[in-house]
Amino acid sequence: MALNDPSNPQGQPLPLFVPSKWDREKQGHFVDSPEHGESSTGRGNRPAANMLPQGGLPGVITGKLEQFAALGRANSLWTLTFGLACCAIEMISAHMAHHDFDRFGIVTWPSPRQSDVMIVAGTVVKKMAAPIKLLYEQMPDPKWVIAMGSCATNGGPYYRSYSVVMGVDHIVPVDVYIPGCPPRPEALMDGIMKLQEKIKRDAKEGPSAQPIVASSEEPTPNEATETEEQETHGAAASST
Amino acid sequence: MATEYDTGQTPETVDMMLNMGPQHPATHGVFRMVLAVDGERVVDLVPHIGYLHRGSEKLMENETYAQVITLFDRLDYVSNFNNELAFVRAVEKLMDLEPPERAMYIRVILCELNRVASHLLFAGTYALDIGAMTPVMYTFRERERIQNLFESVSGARMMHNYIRIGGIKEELPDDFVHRTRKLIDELRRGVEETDKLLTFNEVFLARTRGVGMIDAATAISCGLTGPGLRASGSTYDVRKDDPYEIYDRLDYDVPIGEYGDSWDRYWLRIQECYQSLRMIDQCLDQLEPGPIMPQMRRIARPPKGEAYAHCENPRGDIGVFVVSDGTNKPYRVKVRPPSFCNLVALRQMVQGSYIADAVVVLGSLDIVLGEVDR
Amino acid sequence: MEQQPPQPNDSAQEKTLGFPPTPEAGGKVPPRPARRPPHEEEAPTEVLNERGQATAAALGRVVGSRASSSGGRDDIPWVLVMPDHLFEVLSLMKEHPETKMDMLHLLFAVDYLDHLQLIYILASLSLNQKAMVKVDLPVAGDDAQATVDSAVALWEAAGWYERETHDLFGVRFEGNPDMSPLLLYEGFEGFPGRKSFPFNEYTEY
Amino acid sequence: MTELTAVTFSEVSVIAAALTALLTGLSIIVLSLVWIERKFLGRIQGRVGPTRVGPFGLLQPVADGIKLLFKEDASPAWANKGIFWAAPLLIFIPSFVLWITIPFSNDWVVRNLELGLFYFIAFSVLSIVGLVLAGWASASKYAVLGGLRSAAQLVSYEIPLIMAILVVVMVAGSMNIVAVVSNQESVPYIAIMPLGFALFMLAGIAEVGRTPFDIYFAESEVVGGPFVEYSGAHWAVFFLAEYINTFLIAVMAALLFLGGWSWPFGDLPSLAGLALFMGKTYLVVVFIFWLRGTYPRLRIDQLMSIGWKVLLPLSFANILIAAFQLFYGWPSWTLTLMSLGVLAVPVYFQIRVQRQPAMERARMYAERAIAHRARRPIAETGAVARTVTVKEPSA
Repeated sequence: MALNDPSNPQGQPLPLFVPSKWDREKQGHFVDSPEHGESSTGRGNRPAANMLPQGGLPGVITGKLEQFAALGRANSLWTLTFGLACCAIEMISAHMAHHDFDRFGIVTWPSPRQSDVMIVAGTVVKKMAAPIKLLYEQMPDPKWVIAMGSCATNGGPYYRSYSVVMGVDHIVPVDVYIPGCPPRPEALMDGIMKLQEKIKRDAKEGPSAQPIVASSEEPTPNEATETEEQETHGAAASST
Repeated sequence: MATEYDTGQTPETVDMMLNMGPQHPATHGVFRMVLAVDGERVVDLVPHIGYLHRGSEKLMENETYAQVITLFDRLDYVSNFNNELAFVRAVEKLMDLEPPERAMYIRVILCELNRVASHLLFAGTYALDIGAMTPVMYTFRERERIQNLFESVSGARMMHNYIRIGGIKEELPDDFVHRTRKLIDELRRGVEETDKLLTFNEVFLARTRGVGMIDAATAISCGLTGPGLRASGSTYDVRKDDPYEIYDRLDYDVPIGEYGDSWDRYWLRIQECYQSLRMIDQCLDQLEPGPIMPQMRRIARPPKGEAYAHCENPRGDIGVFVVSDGTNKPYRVKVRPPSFCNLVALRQMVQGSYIADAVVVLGSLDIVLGEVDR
Repeated sequence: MEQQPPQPNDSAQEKTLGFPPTPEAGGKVPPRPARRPPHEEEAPTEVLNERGQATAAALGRVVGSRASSSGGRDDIPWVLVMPDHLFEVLSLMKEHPETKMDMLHLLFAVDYLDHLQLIYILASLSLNQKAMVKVDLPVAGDDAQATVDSAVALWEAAGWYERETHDLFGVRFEGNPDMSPLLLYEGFEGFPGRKSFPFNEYTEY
Repeated sequence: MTELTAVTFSEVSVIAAALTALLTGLSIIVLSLVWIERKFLGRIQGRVGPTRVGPFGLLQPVADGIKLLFKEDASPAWANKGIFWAAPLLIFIPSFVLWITIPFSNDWVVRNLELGLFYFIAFSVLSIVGLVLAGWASASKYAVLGGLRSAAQLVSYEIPLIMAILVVVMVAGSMNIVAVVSNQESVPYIAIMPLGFALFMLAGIAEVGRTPFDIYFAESEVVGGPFVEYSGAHWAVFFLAEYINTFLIAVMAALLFLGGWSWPFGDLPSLAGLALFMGKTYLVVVFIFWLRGTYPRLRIDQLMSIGWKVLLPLSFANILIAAFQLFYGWPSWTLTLMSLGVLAVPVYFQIRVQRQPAMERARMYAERAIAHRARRPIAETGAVARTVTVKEPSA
């Protein structure tokens, strides 16, 4: 058997093979995912500033409207049916009779046009990266992303595999990370409730940059270091 | 959007390329079908997979034998115990190691319970594909009961990592036998409820009967195994033809279909639930105390060589080929995923049917994408 | 490279693994169980059971001289065949009344660094027997591609198996109608299944 | 004709006020429908339904409405902007304008037209145009498929619906809805023509696209039908129109067949009459939601065959027996008997099939499906049987 071939005992390092960079243009330009694939430090989603243009009416009038809208948005989150792998089974059983998601007003919707939250439940594979980006772009604006499970957070058990994207925040900005492999339906509910808090808090204090790691202790208070320029950039970017 | 395709017909009648994309409520995960559609009739179907190819077989070559079991849990993430059993049997064959009696009985009980849970999930999502929103709620309620038991046994609802090379991880909780007997009665009632609700429902019969028919010969040549093959009349069941663990000591019968259509595949799985519950009853009677793990090294190091073992998964015949080079990491692991092979037969079944039938046939094949793409 | 586990101390009483250290054993962790002698080079115990011998006999009669070497374990005998005899052997095993292998159970490649071994696992449901046909393809290094003629004509299942083996190992199969990538995507360079493909340096995302 | 021209300002303001009251009333009713549906479906499926938003989840529809109003109104780049924007209105306006002639009690009606039922039929057909346009304008293959499916279904179920109403007009003798209801003082028409009621309900559910017949909004096949590409306020208009149509069918069923606000044993003050009428309507609405919770979906060819091969002959028979009874002047209970007789024919066939042992029945369905496939092989249906070498659409 060629296995115990003296010329190449098992211990010797194999010739390193570095294929040419897969040219990124072919896959189109990915918003805010930097060159070498590090995580985009989860800047989180900026909900559409509000119905009324920023410069027009003074903030105080739109402020209350914004919180009123956030209340409506938080209590009727329509998720996009988008199960990738094992976490999808736990997400389905979270929607079912035992742990009922309908109590929170959460309905799964097949089409991205009518959904608000994209729960990325499962391993994000490179072949699936472009469709995920397309779905994210198709969702109308006040939208959020929940990375469910350790695969969507940073690749999970398939860490450093050749065909897995190390975390969905390389592709889309993520709001809530839910640890677990797969996280229990209760953990998913905890993540949803944290997202609802974030929606209401964003409306009160303006879009925050801190993502929330669900089922951890209190989320770190976002320090008010948002520079003015970034603030308008954030509002402009999200309201176009 | 210029679309070039060369078809053998004149340009005025051109088929529409309908893309049931990776994100589609009926494709059970990330499976993509490009249907060449003429009005509502499906002329041709080209399946695209690979949207969940995580490269598990490559990762397995860099992990010790105990760690590989966790990757096997995540292959067919609906029937976890059966996957673990497949890999562990291949390694035990390599080390020609015989697990103790009690370990084999516990493995069979857990695998059959997992088969019932997998068939319940299939029945629920199958009804959802056809449009009935309610049966999925009832079947998932039964499934929660099984998952609670699994949680008491192995600590996890889905990814158990409980079956180890040579035996099982730890002793069962002491109220296991009593709790399982109670669970079997509840499950029997649950499966009967789904059976009464759905199986002979007029609209369900009209939608699934005579849809996606395939005869035994083409099915075998396509590699279709499990309930899909038995629906077309073949009697191939690994537990009967090539018995492993203690399946030869249990008496149960294997349901066989007649027409090989989507209804037969559904009906077969419901009957298999009843047979599995019967098997668990017998196993619980024959279960007696004893060691659960043989005397062996903590880190398994099988001798150099290769071995192939296959078991009966809820979806078909899962085979695992392990090549070992004497170290504590496998040199090469190859999995024969039943869902991957069942998909090869999808094209013959769907040609000539309607779009709605394509969804029904895909549902009746009960594929799990984690296993198809590995 | 695999550190030697600590030697058990004197008392080697019988203790099965898996039980957590029980507190009433004086609070100290019980000694580790006795360990089998360190693993010496065991001869590969590839012995066929009686069913395997019957299949091996039938296989020998059917394949005859074309097999350069053979062996087997438990009930699955295998036969090593030259690449150009491959299609002939496979079709023989499919049609011959003694073997009647009507199902291609599994087709895959194993990379033994200096050559690539292609393994066909065939099963006959009517006679309830299984057999393996192995082919050694002289290909080494990263980009050279061996070519074998495809078995799609015999079994439909071979189509997808061959596309997957082509994706991961770069084995070319003539006669397969469409060899587009099955598991990987268009722009993927390199064959990930091969041992020369690194585990974790390949990042684009 | 002169009376039409001299419309004084006060009359216009009265009608305007009535219309705004109608719109707000309808919105509140739609909110209640959404709440009832989610709670009732929850109960059927063994779960609780929305409880977190307001007491017993009462504010859940309000939350949905607010969210939809503040949602971005995205439209695909390659959509046909004009039609894309107009299609939801084309569905909403007919289903809203219908409410002018629909009376809620003797004198509670915006404008009691003499040809009330004719007006109802004329406008209930218009929503098909909106659906097909929505499907075509959003330029997604699923939307086009959904649009074509809805056109096929609505057209083929419009005829039994109209014929069922025709029989009611024949028996009641007038098209004025208030007159129809007053004719049912003693005996509601469901007792006189049960066949008519069954036809009306079946065709009505198919009109609205509710579950046994919901093939154009089938989320597992056509992912949301014609309104796949709509989002935000535009989609809310579809959502509103769909629920208003469901309520419309329930109201018409209550008015034409269940006797509306008339109470057979003695006269009722108008408020109690309204309550009774609302009770009957919500009963029919709950029946429709009940069907949604329990039945799977029919395939398009089965749905068409039921529409053309079963409902149509029955509606012809319905007209015939009503004509006999009116021409010869027989008492009305004879019409009931004839109606039950005709209804017994399909019911008898169904019972005969049901009484077979279950496996026998399953085998019979398989034989029927095989025969159906043999009769219409793919080649003969106009598409030449060919293996198309499908290339990746290059977009």
